[in-house]
Amino acid sequence: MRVAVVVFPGTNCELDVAHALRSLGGEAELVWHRETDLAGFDGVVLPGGFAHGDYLRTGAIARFSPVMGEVMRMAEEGRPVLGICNGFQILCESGLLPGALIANRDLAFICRFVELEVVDTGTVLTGAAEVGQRIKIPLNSYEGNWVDPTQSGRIALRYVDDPNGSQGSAAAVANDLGNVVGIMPHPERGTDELLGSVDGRILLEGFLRSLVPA
Amino acid sequence: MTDEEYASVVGLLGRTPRPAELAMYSVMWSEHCSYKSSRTHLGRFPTEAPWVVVGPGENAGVVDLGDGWLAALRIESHNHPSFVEPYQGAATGVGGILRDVFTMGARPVALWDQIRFGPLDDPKNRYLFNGVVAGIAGYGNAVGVPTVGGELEFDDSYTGNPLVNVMCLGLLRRDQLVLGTAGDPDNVAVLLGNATGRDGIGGASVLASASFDETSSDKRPSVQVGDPFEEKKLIEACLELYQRGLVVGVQDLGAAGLSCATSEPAGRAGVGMDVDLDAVHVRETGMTAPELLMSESQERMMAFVSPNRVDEVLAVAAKWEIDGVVVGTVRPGGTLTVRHGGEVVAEVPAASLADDAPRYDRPLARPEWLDRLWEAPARRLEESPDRILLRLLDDPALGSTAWVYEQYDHMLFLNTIIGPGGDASLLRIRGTDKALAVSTDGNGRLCRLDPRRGAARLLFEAALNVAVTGARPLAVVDNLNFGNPEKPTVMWQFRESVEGISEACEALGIPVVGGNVSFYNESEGEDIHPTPVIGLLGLADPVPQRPPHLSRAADGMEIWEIGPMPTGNLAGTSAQRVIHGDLTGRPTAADPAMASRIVGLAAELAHQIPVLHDVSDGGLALAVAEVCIASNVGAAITDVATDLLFSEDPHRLLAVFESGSVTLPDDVSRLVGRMGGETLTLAGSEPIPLTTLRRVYDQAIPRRMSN
Amino acid sequence: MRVTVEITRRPEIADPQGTTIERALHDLGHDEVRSVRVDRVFHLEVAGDDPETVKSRVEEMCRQVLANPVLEDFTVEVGR
Amino acid sequence: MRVTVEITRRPEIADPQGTTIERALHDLGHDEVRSVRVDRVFHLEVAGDDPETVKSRVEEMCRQVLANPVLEDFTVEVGR
Ligand SMILES: Nc1ncnc2c1ncn2[C@@H]1O[C@H](COP(=O)(O)OP(=O)(O)O)[C@@H](O)[C@H]1O
Ligand SMILES: [Mg+2]
Repeated sequence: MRVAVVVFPGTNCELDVAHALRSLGGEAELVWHRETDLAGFDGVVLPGGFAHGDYLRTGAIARFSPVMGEVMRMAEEGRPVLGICNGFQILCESGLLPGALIANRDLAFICRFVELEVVDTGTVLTGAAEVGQRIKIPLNSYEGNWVDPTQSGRIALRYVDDPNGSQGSAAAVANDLGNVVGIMPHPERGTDELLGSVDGRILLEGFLRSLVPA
Repeated sequence: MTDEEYASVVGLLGRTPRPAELAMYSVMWSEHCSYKSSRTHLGRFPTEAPWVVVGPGENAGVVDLGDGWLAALRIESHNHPSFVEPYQGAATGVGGILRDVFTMGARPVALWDQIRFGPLDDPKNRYLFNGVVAGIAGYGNAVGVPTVGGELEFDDSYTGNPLVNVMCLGLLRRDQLVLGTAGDPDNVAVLLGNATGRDGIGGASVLASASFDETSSDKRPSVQVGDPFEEKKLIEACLELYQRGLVVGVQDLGAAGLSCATSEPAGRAGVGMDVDLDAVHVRETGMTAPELLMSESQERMMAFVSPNRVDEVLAVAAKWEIDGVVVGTVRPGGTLTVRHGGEVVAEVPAASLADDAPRYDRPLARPEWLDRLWEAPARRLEESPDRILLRLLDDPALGSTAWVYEQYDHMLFLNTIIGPGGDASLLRIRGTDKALAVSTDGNGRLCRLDPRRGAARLLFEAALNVAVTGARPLAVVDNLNFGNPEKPTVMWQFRESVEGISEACEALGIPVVGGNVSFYNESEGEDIHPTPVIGLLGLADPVPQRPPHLSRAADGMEIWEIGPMPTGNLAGTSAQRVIHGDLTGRPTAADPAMASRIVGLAAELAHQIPVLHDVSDGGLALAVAEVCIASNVGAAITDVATDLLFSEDPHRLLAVFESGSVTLPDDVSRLVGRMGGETLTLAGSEPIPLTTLRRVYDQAIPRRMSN
Repeated sequence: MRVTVEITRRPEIADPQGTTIERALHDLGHDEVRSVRVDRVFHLEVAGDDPETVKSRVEEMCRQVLANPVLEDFTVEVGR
Repeated sequence: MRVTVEITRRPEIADPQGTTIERALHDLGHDEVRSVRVDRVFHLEVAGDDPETVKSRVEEMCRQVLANPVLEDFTVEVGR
């Protein structure tokens, strides 16, 4: 079961995500954004960071990277596609997820633990969790404020105490199929007791479990 | 440049310098680049220890951590640029300190910011504070290096001249160490990163080397804009170059830009260099040779490469989507020859730009106003302890700093065991059972009252901060922020501070491995408080299973004070500042022998005790309050005289643990109270509800910034 | 040719920046300010001699990347 | 009154964002793009009946908050 962790110029959470997935028994490989063939990967993660410096709009330039063609293909094939933070923004820009992410309500970067509530377990990220379950993991973003004029988004996780103005307090959003998910907080930062929480494991284990051989 | 300095350039060259040559000497011989006023004194620092791999003089200090790991550390100031433009000034300060560290072959793993402003009731100070924090966040977060701690102080003396210092820590494998050397003849100089523009022409020399009022807007160089995205690509490209052993040496382009990045590596290697300015990729047209040589455009690095590896180096640059151009060739002999438009515009002894820089032994004089301060001992505290504590908790320098550090990514890389909000930051080194602890400390008011005692106490406090995480002190970097060195009283403060730091380092047996000096911090002729800032690195080996943390106190646990009995001397304390608004008296001196003993004791206790917290700003009372707030448990402190509750006398710790679970040496420990309940009661005064404590503490900064 | 592109946020989309600036202006006593909207402007230098072609090319860039259709509309002006 | 404020970054000040967007447009095949600069526009609704007074008030706002005098210049147009 192999997971591609995509690295755009400016991405910075790739090592953390790969480390967390491996610590949970997953097989994760870093893939440079110019890669045009993800054959042999069963799922893909777009990690957090500042792809292309977040210039123009967060995710706006990254979505044109050569690798995104393959990400689209995997999404259409129903394979697990996860975007974390900046990855979530890229998935919205590329149209794989509804809506867009704009600046936090208070126009300040927010880095702290937040509490989430599981709303929908029918996604590749929340499959191992239970509806109503509380999950505490770090948020780390300036543009974490999700807006969806079409009201078509499927909310998988919501903030218990909305920190950034996100529509419906959404912290994680999925497509109709549930195989493409974007999450603003960082599950990989919640996988080690020594660092304050292991709640993120529930999410990443769910993601790994949802992988089916290519 | 003074007339004498000009004369010695003429002497050196045996002729009148060309414009480009004059430009190079003027920036390289500026205070900022040449340390001409401070060098004589910096020699005092102890710099040697078996674990020192690279001491002061290189871009960053490097120490050995064992297991093949090295740590690179450095601290830098960006005070004047941050006053001109707080966001970009702070942002480019972060960019600069990162380059100093990854120039050594290290991956930057953490940042700390030490920032000082005038009081927040002045909108201009709020604007500067806000802009600086946003700039550090904007650059640090985007470049992908966590800011895991720092330090914050407010005082009138910083109103016209805020202090913005940034420290960076990097990790590298022993075989990846790279130095700023040009290596052997025929090596090729490759300029990597940003295009060169007219940014900050003479910025370092003009801004950081003259009294600020002199540098009126017209004299100020154009503001430099940071590009964290370019820097991120530059970091990854350089790390790949090191991994693949493609470079002989690397030098970052900071102050003095190309002048420094060519002459210093050549000087260090005792070689010369041919440099072709026409090859430099530029952002603006029509740049003159002096402009190209002095430009401080950000996010640029110079790599020295053996001729047969050049193509591979350029390929790595291309992969990471940054520009790389060959701009020079190393030559035998010591001559640095610069060409522009095909013509030779400079031909100078490379080493002379650094080595022959002037050195001043400036006159010193102890300020006579010190007598007046010392003769007026600090007033006693009359108010009741609960009221005093609430006023301290409401102080922006003593209350929660979450408003600052929640704007910083302080968790990236999954190493932050203890982040901002505690004493020292604690970062694990993955794949080992070691962890690195860092505390940064400064205290301008203490150092104004007694620069030698004050500076020594900073160091001991930092040592205690790292010890409570289970780490032992390893090395120090210092950032010396002072006023106008042409004033004998300022130079005296400087010498005294260096003395204090040196004495404390000797007592703890740790070296200074790097630092930075910032002079001319003054406004309207008023110098800032002498403000040495130190960053102390400690190594926890092994890291405690469960390191002590403010949040681990529980109902029923005993509260002990460890260390010498404090005196009632409130000189230079937070209580004196907040309650009386005074700055008088003479601070209590540190006791080096006691300091080492308590530091050693703390490092051991850290493996057994749930809460171990250094007693510093705000004294015992504030230390207990911080534990109550973090652990959400009340406490009662037995009868301690008010002045002792708020004393900041050195070498003291707060320890909280289950009764009988630990035995402490009784000559330096006493039971002072017990955790429990929903309130904090200080020496029988009015109990303070936890909710009140937390509200006041949490709002100290937000309530001021929101108006 | 000089081309000016203005990207405007759809009225129905929240504008934290505009709101914050409006508040800041009121705090400073500029109560006469009724509303604030912040837009992005791109000044492009584009090669080409037929304004119409240039305009349609730039409009294509807007649809493709410069604007986010979910949030924003755009206007393109050639030669300003 | 409708007031339009355009904030332009001084030409000598680096514009990393503009440079990055330019690069992206080239990657997308828009080679005709020679340069890109990114600026901000504020659309204000301001109460008042004398355009001159409104203009000078808004210019004051620019110096205070809307523009960063160290990096940017501004132009104010009333009723556009
Ligand atoms: N400017 C800042 N940036 C980030 N963290 C800060 C800053 N100022 C203070 N902190 C954090 O707040 C905590 C308290 O700071 P300080 O009072 O300097 O601690 P100490 O007194 O133990 O040295 C520390 O953990 C420090 O890292
Ligand atoms: Mg301290």
